[in-house]
Amino acid sequence: MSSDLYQEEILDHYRHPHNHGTLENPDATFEDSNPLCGDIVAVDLRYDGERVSEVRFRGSGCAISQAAASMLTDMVVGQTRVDALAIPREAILEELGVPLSPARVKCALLGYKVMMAALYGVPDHNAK
Amino acid sequence: MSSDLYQEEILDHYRHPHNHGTLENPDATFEDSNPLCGDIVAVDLRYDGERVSEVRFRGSGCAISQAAASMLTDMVVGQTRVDALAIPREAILEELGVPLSPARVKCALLGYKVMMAALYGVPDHNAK
Amino acid sequence: MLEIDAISLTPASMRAGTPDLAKVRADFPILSTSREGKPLIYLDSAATSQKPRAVLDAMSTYYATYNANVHRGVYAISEQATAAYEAGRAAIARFINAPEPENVVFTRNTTEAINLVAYSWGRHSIKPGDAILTSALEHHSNLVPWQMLAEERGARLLHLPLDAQGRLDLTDLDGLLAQGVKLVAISQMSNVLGTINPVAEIARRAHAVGALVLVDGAQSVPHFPVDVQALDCDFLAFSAHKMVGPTGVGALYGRRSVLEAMPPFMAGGSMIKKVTLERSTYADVPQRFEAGTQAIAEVIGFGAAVQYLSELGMEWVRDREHALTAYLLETLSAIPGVTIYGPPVDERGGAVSFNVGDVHPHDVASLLDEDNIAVRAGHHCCQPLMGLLAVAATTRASVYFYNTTDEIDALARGLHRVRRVFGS
Amino acid sequence: MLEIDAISLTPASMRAGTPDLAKVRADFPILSTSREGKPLIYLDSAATSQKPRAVLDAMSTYYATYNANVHRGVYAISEQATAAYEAGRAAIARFINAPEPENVVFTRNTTEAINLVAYSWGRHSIKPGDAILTSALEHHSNLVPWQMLAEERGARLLHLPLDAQGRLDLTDLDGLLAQGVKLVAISQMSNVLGTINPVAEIARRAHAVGALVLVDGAQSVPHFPVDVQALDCDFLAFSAHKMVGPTGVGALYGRRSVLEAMPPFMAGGSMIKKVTLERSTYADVPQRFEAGTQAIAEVIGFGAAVQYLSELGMEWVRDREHALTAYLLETLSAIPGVTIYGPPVDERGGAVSFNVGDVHPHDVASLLDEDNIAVRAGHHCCQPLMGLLAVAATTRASVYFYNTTDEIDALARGLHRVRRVFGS
Ligand SMILES: Cc1ncc(COP(=O)(O)O)c(C=O)c1O
Ligand SMILES: Cc1ncc(COP(=O)(O)O)c(C=O)c1O
Repeated sequence: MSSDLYQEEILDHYRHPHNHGTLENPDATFEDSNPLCGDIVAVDLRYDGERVSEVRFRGSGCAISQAAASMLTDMVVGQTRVDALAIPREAILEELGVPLSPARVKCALLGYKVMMAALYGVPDHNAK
Repeated sequence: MSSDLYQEEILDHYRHPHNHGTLENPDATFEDSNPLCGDIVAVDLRYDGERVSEVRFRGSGCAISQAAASMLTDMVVGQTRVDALAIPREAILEELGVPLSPARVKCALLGYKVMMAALYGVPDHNAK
Repeated sequence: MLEIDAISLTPASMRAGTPDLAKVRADFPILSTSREGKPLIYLDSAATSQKPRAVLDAMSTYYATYNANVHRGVYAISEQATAAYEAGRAAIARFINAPEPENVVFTRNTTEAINLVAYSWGRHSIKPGDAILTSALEHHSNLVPWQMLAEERGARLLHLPLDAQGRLDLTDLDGLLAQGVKLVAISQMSNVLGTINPVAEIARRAHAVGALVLVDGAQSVPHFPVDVQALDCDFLAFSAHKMVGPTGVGALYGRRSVLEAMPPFMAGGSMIKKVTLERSTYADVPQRFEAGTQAIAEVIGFGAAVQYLSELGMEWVRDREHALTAYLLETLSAIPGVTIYGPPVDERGGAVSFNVGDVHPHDVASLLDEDNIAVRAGHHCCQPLMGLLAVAATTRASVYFYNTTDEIDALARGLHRVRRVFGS
Repeated sequence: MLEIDAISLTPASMRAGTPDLAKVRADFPILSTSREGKPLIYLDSAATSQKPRAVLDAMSTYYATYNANVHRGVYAISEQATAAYEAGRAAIARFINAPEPENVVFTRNTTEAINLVAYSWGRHSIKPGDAILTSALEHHSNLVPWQMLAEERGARLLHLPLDAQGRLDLTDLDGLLAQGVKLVAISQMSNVLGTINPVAEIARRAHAVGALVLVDGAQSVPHFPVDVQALDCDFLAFSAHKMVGPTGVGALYGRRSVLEAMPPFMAGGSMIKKVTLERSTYADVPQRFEAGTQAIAEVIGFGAAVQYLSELGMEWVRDREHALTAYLLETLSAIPGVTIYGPPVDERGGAVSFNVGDVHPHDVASLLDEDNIAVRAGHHCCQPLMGLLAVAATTRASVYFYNTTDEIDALARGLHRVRRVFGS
């Protein structure tokens, strides 16, 4: 019954995602999807000065992509924008703590890509 | 020095082709080429009633295609049109009397194709 | 592995004299591999099939003993290669009951076969205002080329709808055809739902209004007998790699008169009659559509593949898959929380899409992979159909004649594990 | 076979540490075959090269141990196949010194690579009145696609002339370029005359007027080091089968910015981002140009081929062929009645066209075949060049690194026999 990949912590984040939802009038927002599997992650940010004061994410997709996004929100909230931007992609893979194949690495990094775009202030092409 | 393919008779026909040349105002004429190797054969026919009274061919190409065309003119001249049309393709291969690979069969049959088209009275698409 | 299915599910056609499954499986080297002691359970043949040794040997023998370019060589191995290449064409023509070898044009895959028609026939025959009729369950390869063509030519794209079971709904077919349809492009079997579509019936009604009919045979030609003369289609596209053949080659069947009226698609060596610096005239079909050095080894391997299938017998292949599909559907239905998509077993082939509760298909496939069970997860190149099913993706298990009921049982055990891990 | 050439023709680069020719030849199974006691003497590598065991093994290993479709599978063998496929792309990019793997698009062959540019770039960038510049020595594959494009778009086709030695005459290049040229399409080495063209120089002058440059590398990439950044070309097309790789796969190198601005060529699975029934958005390069299931085994074999060549060292390949070509030219010149076409040895590669008196090349090739010597006879897909040479056809002997001077001596004996049989 145990799985190398689906460790309890990942399943916990997947079932009970942290910082899930939306922000009213966020300071930054970004959404992207993985065209090959259809996974979607969207992130809203609010700043208090230089610091990320609030993060919300939502999306749909596999446990890996959603759990990774959830973990990442914990890592970002309370950081300065500059420090948050400095988080390396390896950090999220380490946080997941399981061996990922290349296809699943893409799942794991979808939230990271979206978060970095939101932090950089890339205009959200999905917004109308 | 001897060759399985280039028997003396073939080389003779190639060096000294029978019925070579053109006819003034022929009753039928046809020309075709093998697009893959560029071999060309043209045939002129004159009838005396139902009978093929004169044949001339010209062309350029390998010894096999030119020798086969030369041999075929001997087979056709003096025949009725109906009998000439009844000559099977195997007859010309037998006449050559050597083992031919598929690519060289195409060479051997170029003259045959042209002759049959002339006998059928297919309009010559090369004539202006 | 105990072959219980050979006993419990033997259809009438599998009597003595029919293939011995253990021997058949032994023909496929990959089927006896394992990872960390777990044998490979390959349930993704709709994506690409496995290959028997006979196909690999046919290609190796070419490379190791008579490798040469075809059609223009006068030396022995080039003639031998040409003969083997053209024998491949003849074998594939026979396999689909094409009138002549010249009906068969080699392409890279089904996708290129369809694009060839869209570029060569389509760009010259489709006029502004014309319509092309396809369906809501098409693979992107039989949808996007027609979108591009329609946009370029100012034509309209119409779609046959589906009923609730995932079958084409033909109620309005004649009404749709009457809207200026010049081409109907339809798959014979859906790679997602397994639905087998009544293409002969559609072709009959399409021809009545003068439209041509292209059949996407990527999922049908590998799995049951397909006869282009019985279907009376104008084009049939299929891929070697899904029918125990190599990657890198596919085929387009075309009605002779239609092919002959078509201009070249790609230009280059071997597809010409006469070239000057200014202009060129083109070779007869099928060479007109085969520019440059072709996939010679692959065509030879494709020929070996249809010979292998013919020796098994396509009726046997069909019956065996029918039995496996019935078992698969039954097995999946017995697992709580599993939703199966598509029509009942008698109207479908062995590509079966499903979902396990709300567990994402990628997670299903990843968990199954821990047991070395290979299934596909995603949109299966059918995004519009995913929309109709109101899902982002499905998990798909697809069987071929070499699969066993034991493997399906292993899939079931894996899916129970998925439910336990995800608590669904 | 006594390897006298390893002694008599060893160029400076072939010192200890360079490949051992006997071992190299042993890598190619076909080179030890014979017919009726006569060993195969293969002098037709410009048509297609022979393949070493390492390439065949790379493909068999894929089929027998990790055969699966790529890019969309989450199970182990699909991930392994994807990694091997993309490693093939990276290896080919490195081989031509492309900045990134994404510069490399896989096609069936050189011909398709050129057609891809003609369809995708050409139909959108060439306007009525524009000109395309090519040359009088192009292979049909680098001529006919531009004729079709020019005709469709109302553009003009211009041709660089040749000098008496079969070299491109660049005297009027700038004048030609000034006539509205948008694309220069030129081969780096002629498959008939062996001429090596100054493509870097041509690219420099073409870029000065804003034209793009496509290099047909079918005969250059296999035979000497080619560096796309040094050439500064926009496109480079080549085929695996001419460079010890499999049939069924070729490559198009494209400058990133140019590829990114190009619309898709063929449409279907894997080249899309998002598809609805009405319209689609397309994937990034290079996937945008790779529709449907690709030639997976063949790309893996192509990767093994460039690895094999890299281990030999392309400088060694070039130097060895230079020595063999010098020996071949010398040997042929010593035979009375033989006419050789093309420039002197220092301006050419190892494809050598000639005629023996007025004996038709087919007869030459057939007689040589009786001694199991494989040479090509015909127009070599260069009909316009045959016109310039004022011949219907030529005989062509072409060498690769695995040939020997002994084989060239056997060719000479065969040609003496041709002269005796035909009394010329
Ligand atoms: C100079 C040149 N260009 C293009 C080609 C076409 O290559 P392929 O037939 O592999 O497409 C060839 C091969 O004969 C060639 O020699
Ligand atoms: C129904 C259908 N059509 C077309 C295709 C495309 O086949 P290929 O990728 O071999 O071109 C597939 C393969 O997935 C398919 O299932």
